[in-house]
Amino acid sequence: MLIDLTDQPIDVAAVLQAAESDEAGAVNAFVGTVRNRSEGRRVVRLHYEAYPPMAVHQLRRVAEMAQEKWPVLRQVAVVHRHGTLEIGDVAVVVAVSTPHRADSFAACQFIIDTLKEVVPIWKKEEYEDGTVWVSAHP
Amino acid sequence: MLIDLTDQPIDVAAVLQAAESDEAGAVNAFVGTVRNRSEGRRVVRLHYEAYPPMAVHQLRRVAEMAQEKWPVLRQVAVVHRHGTLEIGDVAVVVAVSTPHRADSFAACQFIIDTLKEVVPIWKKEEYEDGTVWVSAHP
Amino acid sequence: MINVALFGIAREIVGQSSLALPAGEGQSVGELLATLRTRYPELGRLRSLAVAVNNEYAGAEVALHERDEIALIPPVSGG
Amino acid sequence: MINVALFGIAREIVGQSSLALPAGEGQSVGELLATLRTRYPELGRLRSLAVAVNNEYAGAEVALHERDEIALIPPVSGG
Repeated sequence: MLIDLTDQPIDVAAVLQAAESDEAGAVNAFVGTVRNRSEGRRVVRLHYEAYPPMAVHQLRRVAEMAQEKWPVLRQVAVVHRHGTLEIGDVAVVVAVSTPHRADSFAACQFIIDTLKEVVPIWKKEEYEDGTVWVSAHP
Repeated sequence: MLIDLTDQPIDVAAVLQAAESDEAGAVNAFVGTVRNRSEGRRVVRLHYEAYPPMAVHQLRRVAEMAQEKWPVLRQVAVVHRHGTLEIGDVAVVVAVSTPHRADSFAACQFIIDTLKEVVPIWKKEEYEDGTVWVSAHP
Repeated sequence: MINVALFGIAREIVGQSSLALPAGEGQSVGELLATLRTRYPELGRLRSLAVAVNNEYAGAEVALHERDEIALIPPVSGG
Repeated sequence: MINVALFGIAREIVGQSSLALPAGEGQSVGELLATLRTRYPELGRLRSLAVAVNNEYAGAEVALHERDEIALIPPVSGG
């Protein structure tokens, strides 16, 4: 299992490689990148703030929950970046391997969906005319 | 759109990069690798035979079908290898980008599922004591 | 004459990578399949057997012409 | 005293990255949240507000101790 929170650019290929296994023919990977638009507004850049010890702990818990739900899971790799990110930068990579492909899609989607609900990382979008903490208000 | 059939090792990172887009925050990628077991038998290596012009044409059609089903799809990249592959080698990479993540999972899964049904590529598994054309017989 | 390209297990069953047939033996896709199944009974034991004409899957009623690129497609197993 | 670490919009609302509170103002997670919402009404307008104790989310009834690592968790938005 590879779990990491980093303020450096993420090496996507290395994360995928960490998820590969000779016993598992299917690797599914989700890569979250910084979009140039959000709900119709032009985004200039993003700032990710993290609560590092809890973020790493919760990333690991999410990976462990996936392993419980999919005992066939062979490898799990999750790396999240924090700090200031420019358009096109990679913010998060989740990669999993399973013997058969349907499980790899389901487990990867579970991990990114759950990560977004529980991992203490906060995204502030910067526009040309201001900033907003994403999803902070109803 | 990147569509390729190659007898050389696939550069997974390059395929993912081809799928990235400043307009799309979500990239989903499926990587199929050669497993060391298949239905309980130890696999030594795999041989993929392709009908190249039709395989490339059908790969392109599958990608176009995905673009029709998911008009939000920004980029599609599909690369399949043929020839002799060893355990752990990458046989296929599918990568797509969409503005929101659920679409990226669904579109990528549609492409690999449909590819496996229609693209004229044949896999022969080599065991220590023989070979079998996969799925040839009922 | 029509030329039929063979791949995978179909190539192994026939023992060669293409077949040249007098046009009369395969005027349509359905007739071609019937001819080949009669001549090579093992083809009939496959999970499926399709014919591609000019890179597209072709239904049984499709007529075959000498210039067409024709291929026999046993069950695919890519990915 | 208990120390509460603050992040994201909660840090901006309070105007500092941690708060030290007399233990009496937050003997439980629920009491801590009530105290903070009273003192900083803008916290009450957030979509959610949770408390983490030693890296785990904690329910309202959990008791707080001086040595605990306590953090206020506004709506997360990673990924």
